[in-house]
Amino acid sequence: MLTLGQRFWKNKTAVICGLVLIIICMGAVFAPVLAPKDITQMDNAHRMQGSGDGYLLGTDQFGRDLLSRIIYGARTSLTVGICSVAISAFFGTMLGLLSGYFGRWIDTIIMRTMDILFAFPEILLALAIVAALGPGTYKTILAIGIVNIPVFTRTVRGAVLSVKNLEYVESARAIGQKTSRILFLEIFPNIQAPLLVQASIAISGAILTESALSFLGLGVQPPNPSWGGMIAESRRYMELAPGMIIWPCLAMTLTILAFNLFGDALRDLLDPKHRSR
Amino acid sequence: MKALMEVKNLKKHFPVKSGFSKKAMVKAVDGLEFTVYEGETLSIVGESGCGKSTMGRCLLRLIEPTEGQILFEGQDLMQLSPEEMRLRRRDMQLVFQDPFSSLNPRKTIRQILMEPLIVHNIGNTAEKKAKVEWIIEKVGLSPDYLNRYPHEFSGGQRQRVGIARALILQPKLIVADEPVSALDVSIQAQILNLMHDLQKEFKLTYIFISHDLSVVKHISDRVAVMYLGKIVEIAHKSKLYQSPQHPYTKALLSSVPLPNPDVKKERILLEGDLPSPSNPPTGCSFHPRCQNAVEACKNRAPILEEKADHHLVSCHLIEKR
Amino acid sequence: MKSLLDIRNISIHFKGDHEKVNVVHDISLQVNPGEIVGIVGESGCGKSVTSMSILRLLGRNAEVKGEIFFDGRNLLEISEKEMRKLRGNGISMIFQEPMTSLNPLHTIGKQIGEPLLRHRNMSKSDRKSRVLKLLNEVGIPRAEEIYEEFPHQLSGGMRQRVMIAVALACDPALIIADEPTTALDVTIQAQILELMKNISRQHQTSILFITHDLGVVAEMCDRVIVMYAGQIVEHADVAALFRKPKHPYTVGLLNSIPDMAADKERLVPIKGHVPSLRNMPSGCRFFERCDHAMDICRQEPRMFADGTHECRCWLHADEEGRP
Amino acid sequence: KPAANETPTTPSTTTTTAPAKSNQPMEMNIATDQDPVGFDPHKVPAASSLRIYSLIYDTLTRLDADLNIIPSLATKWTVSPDGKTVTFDLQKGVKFHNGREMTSADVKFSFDRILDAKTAALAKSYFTSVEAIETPDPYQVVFKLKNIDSALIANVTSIYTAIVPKEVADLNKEMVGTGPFKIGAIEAGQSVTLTKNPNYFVKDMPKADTIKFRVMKDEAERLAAVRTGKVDLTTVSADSAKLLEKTKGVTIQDYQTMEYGYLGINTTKKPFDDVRVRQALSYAVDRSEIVKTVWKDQGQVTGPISPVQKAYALNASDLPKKDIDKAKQLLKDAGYEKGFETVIQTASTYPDMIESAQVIQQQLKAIGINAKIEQLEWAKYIETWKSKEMTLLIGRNTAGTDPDRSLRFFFSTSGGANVWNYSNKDFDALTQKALETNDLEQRKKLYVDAQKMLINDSPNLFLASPKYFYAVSERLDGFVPNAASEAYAIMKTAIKNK
Amino acid sequence: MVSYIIKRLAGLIPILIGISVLVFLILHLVPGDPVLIMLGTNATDEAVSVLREQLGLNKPLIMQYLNWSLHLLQGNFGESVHTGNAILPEIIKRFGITLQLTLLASLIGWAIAIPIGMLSAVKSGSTTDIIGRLIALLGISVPNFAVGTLLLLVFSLYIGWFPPMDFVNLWDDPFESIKKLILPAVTMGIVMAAGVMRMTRSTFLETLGKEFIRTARAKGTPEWKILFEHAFRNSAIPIVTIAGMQFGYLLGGSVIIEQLFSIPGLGQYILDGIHQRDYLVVQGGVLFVAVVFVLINLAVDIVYSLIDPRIKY
Ligand SMILES: Nc1ncnc2c1ncn2[C@@H]1O[C@H](COP(=O)(O)OP(=O)(O)OP(=O)(O)O)[C@@H](O)[C@H]1O
Ligand SMILES: Nc1ncnc2c1ncn2[C@@H]1O[C@H](COP(=O)(O)OP(=O)(O)OP(=O)(O)O)[C@@H](O)[C@H]1O
Ligand SMILES: [Mg+2]
Ligand SMILES: [Mg+2]
Repeated sequence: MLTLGQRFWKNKTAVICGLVLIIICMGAVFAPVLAPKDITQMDNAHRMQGSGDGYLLGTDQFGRDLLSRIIYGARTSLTVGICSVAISAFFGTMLGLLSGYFGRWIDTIIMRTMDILFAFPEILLALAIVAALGPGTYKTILAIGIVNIPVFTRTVRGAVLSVKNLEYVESARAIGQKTSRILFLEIFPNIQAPLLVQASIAISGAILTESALSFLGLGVQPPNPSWGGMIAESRRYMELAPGMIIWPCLAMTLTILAFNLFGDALRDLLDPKHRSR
Repeated sequence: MKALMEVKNLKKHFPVKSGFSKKAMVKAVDGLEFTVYEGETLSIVGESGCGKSTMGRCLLRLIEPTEGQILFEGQDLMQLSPEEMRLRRRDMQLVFQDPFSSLNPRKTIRQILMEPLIVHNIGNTAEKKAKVEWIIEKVGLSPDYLNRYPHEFSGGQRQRVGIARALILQPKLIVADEPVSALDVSIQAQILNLMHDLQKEFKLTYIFISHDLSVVKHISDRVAVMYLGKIVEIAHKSKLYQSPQHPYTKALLSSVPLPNPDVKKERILLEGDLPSPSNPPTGCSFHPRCQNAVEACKNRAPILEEKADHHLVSCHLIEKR
Repeated sequence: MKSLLDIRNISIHFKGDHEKVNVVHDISLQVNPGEIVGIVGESGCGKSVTSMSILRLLGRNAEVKGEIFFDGRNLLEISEKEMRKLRGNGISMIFQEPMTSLNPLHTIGKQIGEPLLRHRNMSKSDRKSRVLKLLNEVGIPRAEEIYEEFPHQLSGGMRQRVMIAVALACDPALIIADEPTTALDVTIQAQILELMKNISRQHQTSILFITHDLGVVAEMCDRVIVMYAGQIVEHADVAALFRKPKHPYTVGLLNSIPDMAADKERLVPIKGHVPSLRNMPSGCRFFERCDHAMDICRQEPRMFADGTHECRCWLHADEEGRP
Repeated sequence: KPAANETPTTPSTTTTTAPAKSNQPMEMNIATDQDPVGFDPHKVPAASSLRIYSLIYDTLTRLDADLNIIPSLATKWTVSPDGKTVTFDLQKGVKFHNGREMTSADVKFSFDRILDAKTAALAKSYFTSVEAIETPDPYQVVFKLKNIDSALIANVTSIYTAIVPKEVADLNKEMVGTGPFKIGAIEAGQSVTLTKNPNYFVKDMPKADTIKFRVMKDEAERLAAVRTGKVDLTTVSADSAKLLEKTKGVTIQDYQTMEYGYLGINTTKKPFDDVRVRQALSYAVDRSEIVKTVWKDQGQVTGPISPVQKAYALNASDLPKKDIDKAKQLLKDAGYEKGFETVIQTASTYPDMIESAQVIQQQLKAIGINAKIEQLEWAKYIETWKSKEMTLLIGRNTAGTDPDRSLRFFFSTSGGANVWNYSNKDFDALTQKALETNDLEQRKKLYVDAQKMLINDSPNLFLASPKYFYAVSERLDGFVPNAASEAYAIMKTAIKNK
Repeated sequence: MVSYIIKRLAGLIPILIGISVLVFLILHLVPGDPVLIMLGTNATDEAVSVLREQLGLNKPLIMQYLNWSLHLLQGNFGESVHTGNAILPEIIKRFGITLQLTLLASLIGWAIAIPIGMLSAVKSGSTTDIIGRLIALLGISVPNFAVGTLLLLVFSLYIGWFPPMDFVNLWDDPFESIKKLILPAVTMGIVMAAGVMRMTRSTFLETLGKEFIRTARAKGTPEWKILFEHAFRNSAIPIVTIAGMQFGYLLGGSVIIEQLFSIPGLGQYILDGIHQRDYLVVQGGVLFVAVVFVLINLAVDIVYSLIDPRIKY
């Protein structure tokens, strides 16, 4: 039997998407080095122009360099995606573990609460949270993070339910292990796979939600660029300067596709049934 | 012989959801009575779904019995608080049927074996380490294997790890829930031999759950036959196999295919299937499949009585000798 | 007598992600009309793969070499359409898991009727009466009601009977039964085995019976084939095999079974374990585990015949076989 | 949404061509970006509501396209010599849409309603000088004042002082005015239809038979609608106007608004409590760049009174110019040589505000001020505005039809919209004096002084007054937008048959 | 079955109480004051306090909540602060509109997703699989407002097929209605498609690996019949689940698309309510959406029992 790592390298989709993601992440991390221009520097003489005059991808309505803004945008968008998913994954995991393992009234309370959150239209909830906390990258992260908690709770709970009746969990109880150790040492390591898959897919969802918030004017604050913000803003200039919307859209598409396909590939890799075929 | 564990009127009913108003109950275990003596192997046989595993889990209070008493060395386990029970489990351990799902795939063998020692805080780090290495050799594996993960082992090897995990606390009682039924015959033989040797060495008491009558015959001292949550017959192995009393036991024994084409057995073919434990027949639960059933069997449930010397049977038709 | 099924030297490879593994190696066997032939062997030795290759049910990643003659036609060469005509019609199959081998969403009647629909072009009412007859034949009471019921409403034993009814629907000449009773209880198993024996007797149906339970084989079969690590190691009449097993593996297998008749203090397991498919020894595949291993065993033995008792072991090499 | 226009009116005389006679009812489709939220002209300031009820109600006086006050429901008004009594003579024979004649009782009812605290009317603060309203005659209304109020006549041009019938209990549900159009079908979230008032008291008005306001929230859709002829009239942004210039069948009409964008400064919050810091900001900001970037060159630099009000607006030369050295010097004097960190808040709903914020943020960097931008959701924005606790806040004002409104309301110590905690006794005195002066020349001089005082104290930085654009389909004839009132332009617009 | 439905509906009660409390709290804790929004920047302090008192907003929160929920129990959702219009009829009307949009969007989404998902599963690992998945995923890799704007630009403006127009009910004039709804429905549909496609692919993969599929093959059933007669229904439950979830979700959450295409739907109504802090509108609207959401889940559960005879309530 091959190890997961070996199988990973055999899976072309996983490798390609992984590489794309690494490149994007590197771009985000090294934005200050990579970006050719200052992202806030306005250039009155070169507003909304196409490629040229030292602007590789052209400029926006203030004459700021699009390429640099897209590179920095990766930073914001990925931060929002990853951090918000980290929040939802953390709380979702905790709640899902408790709910799935203990069942009964704990399960009922947690899951009904999740139902409540879930039945609440996502954008409205995010909107309410941002409106309450005020705008800004961290608030956006928090809002999106909270909104996604129910999804993770459900995923984790489902995984816990499938694991908790396995005999190794029972054997842990049989040797007298404490509940907390069972939860974190026996069960948690075994639900990482669905969690990981869910997370990789949720990141792209979070990037999209940020853009929706930007559309409603409540995303990341200017002049910090986020892809969603850039797309929302440049919609007004779609016909006048199509480049302004095309480039950030491309960046976002690539990233989201990569995350999604990577998540799917992970699912295939981690699914023992799928493997045998 | 000293009784290690006495079980009295043990019941476990699972509520099953069906509809809104009526709450059906699966009577997985429905009034078990037996005693396990120190150093012996008591086997529990019965067809799939008759409640063997449920019973095993109830004995360790891994699931809460609905009713009944479990006296372990005279102490009623049912009276213990969850925390006390947790600590008491040091003396009673479980070996599982499935060597694949009973080991956490994310832990090394060392971690798996270390865990019981950590939980019960036995010895310092060096002692723990030594103990792990000692036990792994006892079950016939090399200590080199300790740093590997379960998926790197064959089924038989995993089952050895499972046994090592149960043994490392040096318990008094081991409940083995079909420990060999997932294994190939040749590996099964290895494990049965191992269990036999370990029993000798550590003076273990086994409750051995199985549906394989030939395996049971090989390993046990006494055998209890279960049918639909109840024990229908319990006796010393030789008595049970030579002169089975209960009609179900007889049918069971005659159904076992023997690897010997020359022996042409009289086969007792039962009619119909195992009834559902959520809706057991009235009276004697075996009566719908019993060829000898009389009117009384339908109306009155028989009780498990001593019909001959140390031979308990639950059947109206068997006369007390 | 001409064999109904004649498998000649088939080998099966699976193309994995990056390597090709050989799971079945040079297997030949014959099944005569009305005969029950058993295949035994430990888990993973290639029993199911062999049986599935007959109906070409292995996935796309399987590569089958050799010849499989059924009724004079090589099944590995006919078109997919022809093959489909044969499945469920000339050859039927019964699988191990009665719980999962039936479509949970179709009624029993529909599932038993399906082969009739595919192959017999019968009207609906004809189909129904045929299905009811089949249900009676396999001993299912309340056939009319069961006809409309779903698999989950039946017990394991009844489901396996349904599987048998499916297999019988088109009066096949050959039934391949892949561990049909492994998932069942002994009392139920006894019922099913009895049923299958009767069917074979009444319809002159041949059965290729796959199992790992030597006891079942002893009870059911006329001839037995013992497989080990993708090869046939022994082939004999049932009585001969159990009375005088030749191959050390067969001997070992018999020894490791707890014997109901005799009380043994200790069982005698076979030492070591099955070599991995990717790492087969070049000579005798049982070499490492064999108590009688000799130098010559490093060369691959062929099947040596002693009358009808064949065995792949140098210990039993006939005159011309000896090097 | 806020009131974009505060004081629109309708004209009393007209000289446009007669509409093409046709039996077909002529419908004008107007795209509107928001659903109206109520129709009570005394209470609802939302622009989406206002552009509709402006067509339903009339006021006593109104403004013409050049912002001159002209008669409407009042044919004539006289101010007593002491300036404390104002008499309006009403137009006779004006009928409400329900057929009843409008009389002075309705006028008194309307103003009493406005002045009643329980109504919470928008225009109440306009009339602090009013002592009593008398109706000596069905066609005469007399306002008794506590003091001279030179803005009164201008203030009654505001549609917030619309004359409503006294018998209607809930003006949100029943819309009965005297105006050129009657209310028709209302489809919440979709459209509001108005039909022509055949008995309108102004002859030959209005030209269109029906007007349908169709809610189209997204500019992309409005653009598509006007370009495909599904809509005859819509406001568009400067960018889109440029885009539409070449589109067949659509013309672009623009007008200079009375609105201006500003950067509001909390004059009590450190470090902006120091006038030098505020002045430094003023010198650091290049307003012409805002005109260029934010308004795409379609606007003018402005003072506290927008350039449209030619009579009172400051000359361009009196407005502050960018001077970084001076700004730095001022900061140094104030003790902030190294600059400081601060926050610019803006409303998330308006792209121009967000863009202004970004330009200003960039410009402030030059003098070492690092500002963070915070977009606030509209409700939060209003609350922040009202709280008087903001630091720097971007906003947009309508300067008002009368300089009194432009200055006293926004900047006097007790001004209703003075949320900047700005308090200057001299300024208060100047504006009060101007209010009580009926002499035009005198008034103008006082207001120029007051404006200069504001620019020097810089409680707000007045940025730019934009031009607004309409895309007009060629079906429409005679639509000429103006700063005073959209209703005025619409009423005069005829529809050509295809 | 009936008792099951009653039980599920009873289960709605705590959820509704929870949601009502949550939405109430969030709304009242979020800064922003409906009165200020109503009066705009012209508001005098006096007017603000007068209006606040008239609207009962100066009462303690708990009183306001009790007051609202008591009215709610009588089926009275109250009136909009701004327009004074009754809320419930407005919600119902707008829900009808959203429902039509969502239905159309779902049909489009499923029509794209299910065939692609099935094809992907059958050809798992092949180029067809990868391309199919990419197509379906494209829909969720660009913000839907960008897709919507693009569609508007291309189809409405350049090609002129679906010009902006008023909304008409499907039952009044299906042709006109679809003309209006098609662009937003496509925009929403392609977003939906990704999730459904993914689920379709994975469940089909799983189902095709089941043993009864092998049984069907062994009976001589042709592959395409196996796909449609055996695999389809057996894969339906997870697909129905996610489709139902998305359906419910879109019913309450298609705010941006509604805004983009001026569809006077429920999402818009609630969003406007939020922006204007029209408390009763938002509270009523969200509660309504929640009920619908739960009812859809219930409907999905009932569909389960139609698909699968093992599921009985
Ligand atoms: N958690 C549970 N909830 C409901 N019913 C249960 C539960 N666990 C077991 N049962 C039911 O109790 C009965 C006995 O189950 P148990 O697992 O004890 O049987 P068993 O004899 O161990 O069978 P096997 O030989 O198949 O392992 C079965 O009918 C089973 O369905
Ligand atoms: N589709 C496949 N791809 C790759 N390897 C396979 C596939 N199917 C089976 N194998 C391998 O072929 C070998 C033989 O498998 P097979 O299922 O025939 O064993 P078996 O004798 O039927 O065992 P059991 O008694 O457990 O059913 C095993 O090692 C298995 O892992
Ligand atoms: Mg069991
Ligand atoms: Mg097999």
